Amino acid sequence: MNRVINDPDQVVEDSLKGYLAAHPDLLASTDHPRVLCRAGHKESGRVGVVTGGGSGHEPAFLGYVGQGLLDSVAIGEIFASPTAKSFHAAFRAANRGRGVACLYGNYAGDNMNVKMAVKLAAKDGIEVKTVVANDDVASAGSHERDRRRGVAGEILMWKAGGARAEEGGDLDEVIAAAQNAIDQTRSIGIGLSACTIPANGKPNFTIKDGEMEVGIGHHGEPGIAVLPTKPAAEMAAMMVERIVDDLPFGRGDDVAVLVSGLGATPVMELYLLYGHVDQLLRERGITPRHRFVGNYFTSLEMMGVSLTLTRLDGELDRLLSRPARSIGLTVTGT
Amino acid sequence: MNRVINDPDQVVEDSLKGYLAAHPDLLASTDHPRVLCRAGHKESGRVGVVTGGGSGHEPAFLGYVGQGLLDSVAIGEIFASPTAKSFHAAFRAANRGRGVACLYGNYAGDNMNVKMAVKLAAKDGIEVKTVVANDDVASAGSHERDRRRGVAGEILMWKAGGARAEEGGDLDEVIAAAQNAIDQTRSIGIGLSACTIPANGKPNFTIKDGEMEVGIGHHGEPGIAVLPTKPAAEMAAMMVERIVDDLPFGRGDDVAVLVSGLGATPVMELYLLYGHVDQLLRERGITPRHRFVGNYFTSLEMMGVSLTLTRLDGELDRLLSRPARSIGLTVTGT
Amino acid sequence: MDSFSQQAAGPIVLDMVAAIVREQGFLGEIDGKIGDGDHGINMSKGFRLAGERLSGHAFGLAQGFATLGDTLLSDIGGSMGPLYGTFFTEMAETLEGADRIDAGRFAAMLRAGRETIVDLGGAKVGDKTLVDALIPAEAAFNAARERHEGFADCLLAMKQAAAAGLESTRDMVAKIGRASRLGERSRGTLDAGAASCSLLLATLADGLLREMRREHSLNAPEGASP
Amino acid sequence: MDSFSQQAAGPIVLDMVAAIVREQGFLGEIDGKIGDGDHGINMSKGFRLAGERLSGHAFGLAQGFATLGDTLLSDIGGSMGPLYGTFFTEMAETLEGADRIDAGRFAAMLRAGRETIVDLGGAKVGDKTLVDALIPAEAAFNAARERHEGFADCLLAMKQAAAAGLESTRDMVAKIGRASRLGERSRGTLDAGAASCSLLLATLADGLLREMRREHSLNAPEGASP
Ligand SMILES: Nc1ncnc2c1ncn2[C@@H]1O[C@H](COP(=O)(O)OP(=O)(O)O)[C@@H](O)[C@H]1O
Ligand SMILES: Nc1ncnc2c1ncn2[C@@H]1O[C@H](COP(=O)(O)OP(=O)(O)O)[C@@H](O)[C@H]1O
Ligand SMILES: [Mg+2]
Ligand SMILES: [Mg+2]
Ligand SMILES: [Mg+2]
Ligand SMILES: [Mg+2]
Repeated sequence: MNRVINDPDQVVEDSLKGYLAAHPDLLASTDHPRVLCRAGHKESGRVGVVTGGGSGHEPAFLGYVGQGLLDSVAIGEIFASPTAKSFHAAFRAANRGRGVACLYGNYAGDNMNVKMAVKLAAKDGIEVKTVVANDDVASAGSHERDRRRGVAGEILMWKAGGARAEEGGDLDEVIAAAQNAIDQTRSIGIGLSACTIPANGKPNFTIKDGEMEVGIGHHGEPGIAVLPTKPAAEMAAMMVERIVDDLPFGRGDDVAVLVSGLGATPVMELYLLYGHVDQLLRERGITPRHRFVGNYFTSLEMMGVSLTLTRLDGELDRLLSRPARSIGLTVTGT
Repeated sequence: MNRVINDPDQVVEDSLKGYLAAHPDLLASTDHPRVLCRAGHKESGRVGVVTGGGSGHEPAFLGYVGQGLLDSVAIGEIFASPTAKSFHAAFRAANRGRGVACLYGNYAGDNMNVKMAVKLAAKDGIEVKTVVANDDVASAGSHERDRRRGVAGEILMWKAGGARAEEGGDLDEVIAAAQNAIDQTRSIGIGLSACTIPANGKPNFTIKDGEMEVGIGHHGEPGIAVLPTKPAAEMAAMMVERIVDDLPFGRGDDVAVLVSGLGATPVMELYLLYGHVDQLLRERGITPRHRFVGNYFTSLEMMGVSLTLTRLDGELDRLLSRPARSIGLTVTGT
Repeated sequence: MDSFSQQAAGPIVLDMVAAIVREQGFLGEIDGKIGDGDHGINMSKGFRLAGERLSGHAFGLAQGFATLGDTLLSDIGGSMGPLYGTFFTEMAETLEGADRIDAGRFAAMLRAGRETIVDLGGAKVGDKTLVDALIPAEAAFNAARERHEGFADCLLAMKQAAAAGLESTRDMVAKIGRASRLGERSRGTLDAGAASCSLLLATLADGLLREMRREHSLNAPEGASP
Repeated sequence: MDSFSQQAAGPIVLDMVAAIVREQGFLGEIDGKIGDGDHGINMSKGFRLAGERLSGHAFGLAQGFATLGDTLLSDIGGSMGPLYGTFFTEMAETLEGADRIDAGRFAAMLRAGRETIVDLGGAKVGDKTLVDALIPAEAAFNAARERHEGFADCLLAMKQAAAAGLESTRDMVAKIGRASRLGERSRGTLDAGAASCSLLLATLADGLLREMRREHSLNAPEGASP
């Protein structure tokens, strides 16, 4: 392991200093060291939008704090849920008196900590409602969607919820927009190499050279099949098929497409994959209207890629089009 | 090698299809398959800004085509200069009758191909002037700056030149702005792992686990020292010292800081390094006014990081602040 | 010898801290076989921190558990923070205000702790989690009480059942948590959380037995000691 | 036998293509020792492409060199595209319009090729580049002419000098290009570009000698052949 760190146990703390120093226009610290919120004046009278999760997925989660996106974020250790107190503090930081939407991913730790934090916030008189992202089709069958993990599709959920909040929607409207976004979203990942948590010093799992882990999770969770590494065109076909059939997406649908690298994959290869995905979708009569390609939701230095599709209705299309500004995603209102 | 590709010899062609499909609002094809230009109406009456270089550095080079940045780009094979004909075609694509500024990096192949392309363009009646980036302090001593390679500092050169062109500057003014930007810019990289060109199938060089290559080039060119991997704080100190003393940057200077990953380095570690850099600069009385942290100029899946500093004068500050929109860099005019 | 002083039992929490820190390596090792190897690190980080916060103060068992629960909740994320955090927090609440703790109150404490873990984590016996140590331990304590055994024997029954529960996880296939993805491959290894749970309950039982013997010898009529 | 038909010599360019394609492995191997191992790939990609463009057409040496130069310039980036690309383009220009090529015109061709490479790349003899084959080759050709040797002997001198020049690179330290970063470590290996250059010049010389012999035998008075 050869990395840009100091004490392996302090990577999260150390990196937060850098985020704050680099983006005083976007991010501000709060009374909780593991909670960041949007910089600048906290406009009153709108719903707060919050997420939280383990570190190591940057720019997720804190990179999506900003205009038209998240108001605050609870930050966990690498690949570990933030504490209930952190979520609670994030709720307080985002609260403007009209309630807080907590939009997070379906992991045991996050579920427990959010649940407890919601109770703590209730004692402060802060109403929190939640949406739990479960877009990863590989993590459980379609008959048990509540067991599925949340992955890169969370970004589209945040975008929709954040935009709805900025439009002035009330808590139920923001929650409905975010819930609809994630309900219309499906993702799948392919892993091509393992990753190493600095404090462990060695990978927790292995992917052999020449093999790919289809359906890998964002922490290296085993997928649905280990296969010989296929050409990108076949990877794309496999991913598209799996996702499209799951919702299902069909002829005439407009979609948002997000191709995210898992960390180490060269950006040119993400675009190479996108090219195939775009063509496969159009062949099925599905039109990509919003396209995101890049390292949006990573797993440290894992080699691999994830594909996310969101079926658009008029509202979702509008919400994804609204301006946003953050480290991870900037949408200019052209 | 476990990658998201088809035929290893066709990676560049294949990826360009994806870029065009993903960003019809930003990028357009030209009559030359290895040249992309800005999408949309080609406003007349301003200087064209062009670059070109080998592939594998994404989002550089093509990711900086867009509003307030580059008008066209010549695209080479992975780690190989584009052809003279490509540069020539890029000049034609960018030409609006007021001349073309070709802002590129100091590599033997690029120098030769640009030189020839400039001659070809002259026959078409297109005036091309060039700026050659040489910001990498590790590639030669300060007494032989013309031997230094161009690295991530090129981005600031493009930003300055592109902004000046959009302000309506004439060719000499655009060239002067870009030349000034690169003259005020110094960079250095640290490599922590090698990278593999798909067509080769194995790395061309090695970096041992536990060792770092200080001053590594963007293609794995050997640096100035191989040292045991140091904590990030010491890496930052080493890099800052080397750069600051070279220009030199001094007390009272305002600077732009760019920390770029070389491909595989987790974004949180880039910010971790930035935190140290920010502090070290402030201790020296140097104020970071523009801050960029991310994978801006990469070397396939190399692990490592580069640091770039630009000393600002009033004009540079203004040019860096102007709005820009591209895959790799978006500056909103807040 | 059918109750103990809530205040005097406080230092037992430091024994529990010491036990977790001592067994960090073992807990990490068994988690590493079918999980991600961090159970020892997670637990000892939280327990050590709680120990630091308690040390130098006088505190009873309620206060000790409260600090432990609070520290786990505040500083340890993942699943262990909330599971063990609320476990100790809820147990602390049932002890609060009590001067002496008898078997009845101890049973109420165990029930509160077990309920919050099951409520929060949703694990059942047989899922290969810490619940496989906790539920049999509580049941054994209650069964001993129903047999009208003394508090000390109830504690011994609890400790033995926890150890047996831990051992029972060896032949289980994980149904919940990180190890559940391994399916059959998870069989043949002890569960890390069950190991820490058994260790904590045993350390608590041992400490209370020692404390009750100490109180007993203090209160015994002069000359009755050998 | 002191000139050859520009038109008839065209197919020699296909010999040069075949030679580069045949030696791709060798060129890659020696580049791999001190460079990045792609010289064989780069060269044969360009030469093969030019060969495809030429095949099926009738072409002279001028046209062959022009297509070769143009293909290298258009389709091969890096340094080899412009260096060998302008080399062949410039040589083609000196041949253009000529029906027969004599030693004088051949010398002019060599000079034009050498000048453009030196002008563009800036390498000197001793820098361990293709120039270490090219410059001695041209010099030997000119020296032979000054000694009033026949065209064929001038070509043989050129070929031998190119081979000797290639061999001389073995003991050089690279001063330019990718291998220059290795310093002393670059000593002991042949230079890849010098190897391709020597190979090209030898193939050209052999082809022209064959062509001149062929023309000579055709033009010889009837019965003069043995
Ligand atoms: N839902 C749950 N309820 C009870 N215990 C659980 C649950 N999920 C996991 N555990 C316990 O957690 C232990 C692992 O803890 P630890 O390694 O610290 O966390 P992680 O699994 O996040 O790495 C398992 O051995 C199991 O006993
Ligand atoms: N400036 C130069 N002038 C002449 N020849 C050069 C120059 N730079 C490099 N070469 C030649 O190029 C050869 C390497 O070519 P190749 O491997 O195809 O390109 P690269 O070095 O870009 O990988 C070297 O062996 C050397 O002979
Ligand atoms: Mg864990
Ligand atoms: Mg674990
Ligand atoms: Mg090369
Ligand atoms: Mg080479």
